[in-house]
Amino acid sequence: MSSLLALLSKDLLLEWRERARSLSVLLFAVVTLLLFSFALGPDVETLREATPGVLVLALLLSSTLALNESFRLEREDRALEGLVMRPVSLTALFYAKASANALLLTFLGPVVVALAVVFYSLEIDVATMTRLVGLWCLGAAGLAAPGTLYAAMTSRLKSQDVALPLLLFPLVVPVLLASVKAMGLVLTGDAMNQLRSWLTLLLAFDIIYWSVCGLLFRFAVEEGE
Amino acid sequence: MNIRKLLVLAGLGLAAVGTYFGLFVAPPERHMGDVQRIMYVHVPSAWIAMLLYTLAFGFAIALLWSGRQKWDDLMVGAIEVGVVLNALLLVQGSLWGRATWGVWWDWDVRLTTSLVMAILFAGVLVLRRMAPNEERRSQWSAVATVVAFIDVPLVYFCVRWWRSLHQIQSSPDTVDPAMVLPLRLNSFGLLFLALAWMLWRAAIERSSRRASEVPLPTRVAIEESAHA
Amino acid sequence: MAVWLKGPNGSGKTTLLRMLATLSTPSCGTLEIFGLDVGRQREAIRHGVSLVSHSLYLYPGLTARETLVLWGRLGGVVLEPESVVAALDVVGLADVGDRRVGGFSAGMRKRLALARARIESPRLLLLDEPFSALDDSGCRLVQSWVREFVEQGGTVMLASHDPERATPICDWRVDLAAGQIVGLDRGAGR
Amino acid sequence: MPDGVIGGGWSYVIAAYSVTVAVLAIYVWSLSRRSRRAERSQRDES
Repeated sequence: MSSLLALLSKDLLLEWRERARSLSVLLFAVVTLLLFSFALGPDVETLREATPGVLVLALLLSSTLALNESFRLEREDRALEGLVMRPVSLTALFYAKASANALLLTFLGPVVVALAVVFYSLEIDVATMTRLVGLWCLGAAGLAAPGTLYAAMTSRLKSQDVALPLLLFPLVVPVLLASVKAMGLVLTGDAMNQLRSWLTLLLAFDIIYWSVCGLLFRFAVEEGE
Repeated sequence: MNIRKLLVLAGLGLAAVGTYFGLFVAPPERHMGDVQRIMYVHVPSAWIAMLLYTLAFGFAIALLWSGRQKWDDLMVGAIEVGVVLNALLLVQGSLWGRATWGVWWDWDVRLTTSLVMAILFAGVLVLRRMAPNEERRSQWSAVATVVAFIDVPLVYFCVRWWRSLHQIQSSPDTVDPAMVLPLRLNSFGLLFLALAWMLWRAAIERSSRRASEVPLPTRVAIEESAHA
Repeated sequence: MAVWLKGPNGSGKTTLLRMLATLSTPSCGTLEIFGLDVGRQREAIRHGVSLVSHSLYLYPGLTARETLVLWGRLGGVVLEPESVVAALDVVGLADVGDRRVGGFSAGMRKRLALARARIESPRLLLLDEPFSALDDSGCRLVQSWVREFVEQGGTVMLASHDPERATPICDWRVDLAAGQIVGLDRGAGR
Repeated sequence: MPDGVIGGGWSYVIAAYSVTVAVLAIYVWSLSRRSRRAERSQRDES
């Protein structure tokens, strides 16, 4: 547990030291919002309807960037091998890395949601915005666990930029669907009281991914190769 | 070798009889007419593909548990044949959909799930090709297989909920006994064939692994230059 | 004692050191350190073994001091600020303790890695080409540093291409060729 | 379409069956090719 905290604080400290990189992830998410508004046309109604999907896609696209970056750091001087050499369990390593990635993606949430409100002229109050950000965070958590698992593998490859999204995107279809659905219900009103069940589903996915990927991580990273 | 030949012969025989019955003996379905005969290949493909994925999952667990490479051979066999059948499943489903619903594709639960499933397991095969060495390759494929397999029911449930707002899926009529026979024959035929191919693929993997095995001193040299 | 692993490229020096550092598992046979099996009791061994390899495992974004503190914490040790300064002082990095590793020269990085290797007082120190990337004074520093560690009762295994520097400090010499031990000799220097 | 029977489905049935047979045949062909190649390289090795 203490090594988990040490690793997590290391990751967050490095994230902070290299703010430029985290900022570029944020910028990328913002650009995605912008591009979608061009792709869908200037009609405000269309944009409003597409908002949940656009938000989740912005999250998804920026997540691969963040995940690849987070492991590039570990591979540069083979630092990951150094960590593995310490008496640290790989499971702790996984949860530290996954939490760091989840936190980074979480921080994007408020900014991206606020910008979406502006760009797409959403007429929503603060409470709705908070709920959107909350859903964003749940989605980010659902992406971070399998994302960290796969990024640990693909970061060893030359073709990592292709490999990670290729493997990760189909895998997180459930998270994507549940987040889009829940965000849509938050935005358009929840007439049939379905939000709760989608929320439960999203939470269940998060729990499943975090536990399964934590169990598998030690096979994904070389410990004694 | 022998068991594989036996499986192929039994499989081909059963499938031939099953197909004959399916195409020419079984009556056309009440609503769907003759189009429904696609079912005699479609449903077995689905069943056997699922079975192969389940086997692959079992092999993956066995591999992670024991670290023995022979499970990797079987796993890649199961996944590869599974992906082939899965692809067929999609094509057959698409044809059937075109005939009955008038569209090539519908975001129906099973269609969507099988598409995602095909991509997931094809991803495992892609990952294998990219892995840096043999041990990584087997462990990575096992990890990806386990995750993919666990993901399939999640996708299924999610798509079902997602769809449930639009329409209730029509359930097929109870199956006529005359339809059961070809279905059963074809299923067993395909099962035997699929198992034979899986074993064949495993044998190929095993012999190519042996061929790529290098004597110890050379390997030490390779590893050193890799770490330097 | 100090053991010098000698042998041409590809003779298995690095592989042996990596196996001792629990980073590689022998493909056949067993390997025991301190009476513990390398394959099964990795965690216990890792407390007592330190490896300085070609790659230095440094994060450019951390300072020298943070690097050492992190390394200690990962071994379950909370380092006192004084002991960190002392460890940096031994390798001559005390002045730059709060500078980021990203701005270090190759020699400084090597020194930092050496300081880090001893932060948890290991019993077995594995050095892969410890003299590379170092200037003359750096090499002398490593030599005296190795002897001091040995005199305190530690064991060093070092792989090196540099007989002039390795011979004087090592008690034993092991000749490796093509993955086999082909010679075992009292070191000439001592 | 609850009452009507879909007619003219045979072309779809034939398409589905032939695709199935063709794909499986191609797969078997690729297996045999790979198996021959693997055997050859193993022979070269020894």
